[in-house]
Amino acid sequence: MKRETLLNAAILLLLLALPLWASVADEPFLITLTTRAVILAIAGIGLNFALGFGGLVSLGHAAFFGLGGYAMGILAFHAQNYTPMMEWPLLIEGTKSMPVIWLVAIVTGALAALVIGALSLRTAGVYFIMITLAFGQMFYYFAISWPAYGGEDGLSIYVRNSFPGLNTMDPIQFFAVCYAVLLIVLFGTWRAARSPFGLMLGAARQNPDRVQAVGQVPYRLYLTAFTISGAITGLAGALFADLNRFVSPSMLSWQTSGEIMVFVILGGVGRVFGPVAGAALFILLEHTLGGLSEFWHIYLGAILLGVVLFAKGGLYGLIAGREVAHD
Amino acid sequence: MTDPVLDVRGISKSFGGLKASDAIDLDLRPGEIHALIGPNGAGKSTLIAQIAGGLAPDSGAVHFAGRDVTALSTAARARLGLARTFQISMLAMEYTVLQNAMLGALGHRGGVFRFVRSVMRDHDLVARAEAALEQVGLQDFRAFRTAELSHGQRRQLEVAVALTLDPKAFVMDEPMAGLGAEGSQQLVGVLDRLRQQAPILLVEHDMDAVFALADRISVLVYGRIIASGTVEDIRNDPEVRRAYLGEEA
Amino acid sequence: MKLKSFILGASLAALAAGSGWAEGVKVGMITTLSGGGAGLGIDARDGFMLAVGQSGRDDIEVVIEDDQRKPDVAVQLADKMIQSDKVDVLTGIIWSNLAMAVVPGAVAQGKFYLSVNAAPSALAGKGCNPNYFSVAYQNDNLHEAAGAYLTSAGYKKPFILAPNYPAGKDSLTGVKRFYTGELAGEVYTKLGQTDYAAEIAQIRASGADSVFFFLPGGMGISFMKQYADSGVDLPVVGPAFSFDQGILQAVGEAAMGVKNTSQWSKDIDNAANKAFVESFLAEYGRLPSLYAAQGFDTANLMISAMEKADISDADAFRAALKAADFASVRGDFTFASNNHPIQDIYVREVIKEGDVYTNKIVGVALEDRSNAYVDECKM
Amino acid sequence: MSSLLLIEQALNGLQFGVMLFLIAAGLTLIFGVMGLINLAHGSLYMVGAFAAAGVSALTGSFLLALVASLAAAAMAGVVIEMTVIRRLYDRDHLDQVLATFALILIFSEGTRYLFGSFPLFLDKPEWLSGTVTLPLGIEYSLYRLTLIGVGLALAAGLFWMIARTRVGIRIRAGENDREMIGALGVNISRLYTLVFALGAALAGFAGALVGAIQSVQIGMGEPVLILAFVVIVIGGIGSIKGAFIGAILVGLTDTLGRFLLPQLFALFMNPSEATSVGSSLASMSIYLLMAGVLLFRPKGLFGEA
Repeated sequence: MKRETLLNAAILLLLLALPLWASVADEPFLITLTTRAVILAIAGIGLNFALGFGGLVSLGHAAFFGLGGYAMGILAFHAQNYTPMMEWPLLIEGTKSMPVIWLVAIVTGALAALVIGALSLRTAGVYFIMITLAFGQMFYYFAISWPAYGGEDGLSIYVRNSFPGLNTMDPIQFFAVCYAVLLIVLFGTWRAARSPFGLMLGAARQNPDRVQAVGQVPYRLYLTAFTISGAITGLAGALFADLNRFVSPSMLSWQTSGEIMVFVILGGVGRVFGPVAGAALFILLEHTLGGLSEFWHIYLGAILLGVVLFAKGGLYGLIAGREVAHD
Repeated sequence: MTDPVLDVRGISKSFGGLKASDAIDLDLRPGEIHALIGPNGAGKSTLIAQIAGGLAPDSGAVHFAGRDVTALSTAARARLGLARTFQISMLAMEYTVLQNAMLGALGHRGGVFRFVRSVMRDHDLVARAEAALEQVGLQDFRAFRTAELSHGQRRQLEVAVALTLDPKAFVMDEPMAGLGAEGSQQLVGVLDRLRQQAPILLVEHDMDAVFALADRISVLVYGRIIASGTVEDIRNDPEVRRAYLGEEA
Repeated sequence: MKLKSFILGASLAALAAGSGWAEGVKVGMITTLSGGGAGLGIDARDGFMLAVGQSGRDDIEVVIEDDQRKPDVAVQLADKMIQSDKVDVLTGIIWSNLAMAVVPGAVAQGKFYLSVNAAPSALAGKGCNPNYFSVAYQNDNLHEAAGAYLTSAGYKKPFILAPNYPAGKDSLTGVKRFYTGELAGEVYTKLGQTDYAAEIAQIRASGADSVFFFLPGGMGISFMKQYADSGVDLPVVGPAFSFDQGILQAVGEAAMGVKNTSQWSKDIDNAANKAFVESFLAEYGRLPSLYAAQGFDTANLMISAMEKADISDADAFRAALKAADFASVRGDFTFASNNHPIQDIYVREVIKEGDVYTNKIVGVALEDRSNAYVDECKM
Repeated sequence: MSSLLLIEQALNGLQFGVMLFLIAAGLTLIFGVMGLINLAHGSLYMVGAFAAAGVSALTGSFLLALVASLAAAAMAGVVIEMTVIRRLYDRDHLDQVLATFALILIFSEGTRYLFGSFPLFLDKPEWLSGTVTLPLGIEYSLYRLTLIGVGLALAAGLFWMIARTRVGIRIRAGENDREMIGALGVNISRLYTLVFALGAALAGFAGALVGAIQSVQIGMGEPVLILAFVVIVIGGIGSIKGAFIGAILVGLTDTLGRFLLPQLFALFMNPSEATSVGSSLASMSIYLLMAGVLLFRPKGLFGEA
C-alpha cells in the first residue's frame, strides 16, 4: 500500500507547509483555517475509532465534542472570573492551562462515552444510530436550558488558554500546538489499529459471532472503542473551543455530529489518515463553495451524495485503492 | 472407559408448542468422533446452540471439561476450550488468512486489551496461528485475503481457527456443506487426524463422510435421539432406516 | 446595486461633505444569509447597503459573509475579516449568541463593532467596551416597554411566557422590571418548540386578563396561529419580533389587533423615515422590516462618523460615533454612556393595509429609554 | 390544577402523538420493508407543508392544499427513490445516513431557493376554525379535534391496508423475506417505490395539517424527524403498531411533562426557578423515556426480540 503511505505524507506535509507559508506571506487567516482543519481532523479520528474500526455508526459524537468544549469553557470561565468551580466538598479552581484542560476534556469525553456507550451498545444497527442521536439531543437541550454557563449564548473566553513556553494567541504557535496533538493522536491511532485490540475490534466489526467463538465478548471491545473514541473527540472539542475562544450548545447539535461523520466518509472510513484528508477537503469545500453562492449547501449536498454513491471509500478509496491495509 | 469431555444431560427446549429438543442425552469421549445426524428440521442447530452457548435450555444441563457450563456465555465456553465451527463461514472476510487464525490464538491466549505493540510482531501468536494453518494445509495461503479463498479453503480455515483455541473438544456444524467430492475428501483427512487432538461432535449431512469418520453416531428426529451406537448399529437399526435413511435413499 | 431615486437624509449631507478623506473604511458584515433565520440577516444587509449606496461615497468597502447562524462560523469569519481582509469595522450579527462569540474578541483587537440587532446584557454591563456600539437597542428594551404598557393599560393579571434560554429569561426579567403587579403565570417553553397547546390550555385555566409572549421566529408564528384558534381571546402583547414586516404575512389574520412594542415603525413621522421606507420599497420591492431600519441607521451612523473623523484616528472616530450625529429613522437618537441608544419605544398595533398586514403606532410605551445596565458599565 | 385542565392537556398530547404517528409510520414502514434509514424523511414533511402553503396562496382552498401536499410529497418521494434511495438498499446504514443527510442539505436550500427565506402563510379553513365544547364543559379547538380524528382514521386505514389488502400482504412479505416476494413474481422495485411514496405522502400530509397551525419554514422537518426517530425506537423499528404506541407515549410525555414538571418543582422551589428547572427537564423528558424503555427492551416495545 505504497500509495496510501505517500498520500499520508503528502497530506501531513501540506497541512504543515500551508501555515508556514502563510506565516511568511502574512496571511494569518490561512493559518486559522488550517488550524480548524487540523482540529476537526482530530474529531474525525475520534469518530473513526468507533465508526471505522468498530463499525459503530454513532450519530451522537457532537455530545463528546461539545463536552470537551464545555470542559474548556467552564474551567477557563472560572479562571478568568477568579471564582472557584466548586467549594464543597473540596475546592476546585478553574484553570487556563491547556494541558490540564485537555486532560479534563479527555476524561469527560471518555466518561460520557462510557455511560452512553454502555446503554446504547445494548442495541445495534439502526437502533444504535438513533439512540446515539437522541442522547446527543439530550445534551444539546440540557446545555441550552442550563443557565449557569450561558445557555444558548454560550461562553466567551477573552484570551486563549496558555501552554507553557508558548504565546497561544499567535496563530502560528497555536497551530503548532494543534498540529503536534494531531501527530500524537495519529500515531496513537495507528498503533492501536495494529495492536491486538485493533485486530480483535476489526473482527468484531466484521463478524461478532467469530469473536465470541474465540472466547471474547464483542460488547467489551465495542465499549472500549467507543470510550476511546469519545476521549479523542472530547480533546478535539477542547481545542476547537480554544480556537474560537468560545463554546456554545451549537457544538452539541446533531448537525455537528453529521459533519464529523462527513469528514470520516469524505476521507475514507477505517483509514487512520482518512479523517485528516476528509476534514481538510471539507474546509476547502466550505470555503470555496461558500464564496460561489448563497445556496452553497446544495452543492455540498450534491458532492456528498456523489461520494457516497459513486466514490465509496472516499478520497483514500479513489487514490489508494479500495482495500484497507491491515498489516 | 474415560469420563466424557462433553456431557449433555436431558436438555429440552420448546418454541411455542414445538419441542425442538426433547430430553436429549449426548456425550463425547476423548479420542472419538461422534456424529449427529438427522433430517432437516430435526433440531440439530438448536441443539448445537445450546451446547456451544447462545441459547439456554428450558431444562437439563451441559457439562464440559468437568463443570456445568449451562449458564455460561458462548465466549466463556470457548475460553474453556469448546471450539466451534459454523455452518455458514464466520470469518473476518477483510482479514488475511493468517490474521483470522491469529484471532483464535489471541482470543484463547488473552491480552486483547493491549493497544500499543503491533500484533503482527507477537511471534508467539504468529507461530501458533501458522502451526494451525499448516495442520489444515493452508500454510501457503497465509497472506491471502480471506475473501479470496475458495469455499473449501474457508472451511479449512474455520477448522484452523478452532485449532488455535487449543480445544478440549470440537463442535462442528456441517463442515462438509457445499464442498465438492475432492474438498470433502481432503477435509475428511484433516478431521480424521484431528480426533487424536480433541474429540469432535460432528453434525453432518454428508453420509459418506459420516460413515468414514464416525466412531459413534446419534440420530436426531423431531428433537429426540432415536438411536445411538456404532456405525454398524445405526446402519442396521430398523427405526433409523424407517425414519431417516429410508427417506434419504 | 443601483439606486433608482436619490433622496434626502444623511445622504445629502454626505455629498455636501464631499470626498475630502483620503482613506476609506472597510466594513466586515457577518450576518445570517442562509438557513432558517436568513430573512432577518438579509433585511439588515439590505438596509445597510441602501444607506451606503445613498451616501454616494466610494470609499466604503463592505465585505459580506454568511454566518449560517452558527457561532463557530461567525468567529471564523471575524478572524478572516480582521486578519485577512483587514477590516476596520465589523457589523451585521443578528443573534445574541453569535454576538457573544464575536464581539469580545473583535473589540479586544481594536476593531469597532456596530450592532445592527443583537445587544445582550453582558455586553451592556460589565462586558461593555468603548469600541462596541449597539445601534438597535439593548435586548431588554422592547420587553421593558411591554411591561410598561401592561402597567399603563391597566392589566392586573398577565400571563407571561418565553423560551427557556438566556434571551428568554432576560425577556421576562425585562417585563417584570416595568410591570410589578400580580402574574397569572410564568412559563418557559422549549427553544424551537412548535406546539403550544399545553401552554395555551394553561393560559385559559389561569384566569389571566392578558398575555405577554416573546417567541422569536417560527415559534411566534406557531404560537399566534394556535392561540387564535384556541378560543382564548385575551389581549396579547409582545415585542416587535413576532410582528415584524417579514414575518407578519405568515402569521396572517391571527395577528390582527395585537399590541407590540418597537423602537421603530414605518409610520414614525419624520423625513428620514419617510424617505427610507419609500426608497427601500423602490429598491427591493418590499416594505422594510425592523431589521432593515436598524441596518440603515447603523450605516448612517458610521457614515456620519466618517465625515467627522478618519478611521485611522480611532479616538476621534469613536468620539464621532458616540455623538450619533445622524438623522435616525427613529427620530431622536443619542447614546447612553455604555454606547446603547436612548430612544422612545412605541406601542404598535397590527393592522391590515389592503392585502398587507402591517403595524401602526398607537402610543409611546417608554420615552427616552436608556437601559438597566448603564451603571454596571465602567469604561 | 383542575382535572379538566389535565384532560385537556391529555387531549393535546394525543393530538401531538397522532401527528407524530403519521410521520413515524412512513419512517418505520420504509425501514421495515426496505431496511433503509431515511434522514430526509423530515424534508418530505417540509415539502408537504410548502406545497400546501403554495397552493393555498394560489387557490385559497384548504382541501386543494391538502391534496397538493400529498401529491407533492409523494412525487418528491418517487423522484428521490428512483434517483438516489434505490441505490442505497444494498448499502450499509452508514451510507444511508450520509446520503440522506446530503438530501436534507439539498432539500432545505432548494426550498429556500424556490420559496425565499421567510416563513410562508398557511391557515386552516374557516369551517374548521374556532372551538367546540366537549362533554364536561371542556372548550377545545375544533381544528385540533379534527387532527385527532383524521390521524386516527389514517392510522386505522393503514392498519387495515397492511392486514387486508394485496399491497399490504406484499409489504408484510417484504418485511420477512425480500427474496421470497421476488420469487412470488412481485415487482420488487415497484413495490419499494410505492412504499416509499406512501411514507413520503403521509409525512407530507402531516406537514400540511400541522403547518396550518404552525410556522411553515425551512428546517421545520428536522426537529420532527428526531422526534419520529425517538418514536420508532421506543415502539420497535419496523412495527406500525409500535410506531402508534410510541407516538402516543411521546406525545403524552412531552405535553404532560411540559405542563406538570414545572408545577412539581414549584412545590419546593420558588416559582421562577421552578419553571426554569422544570422546563429544562421537560425538554429532555422524551429522551429519558427512550433511555428507560431501551434499558428494559433494547429492541423497543414491539421490536422483534
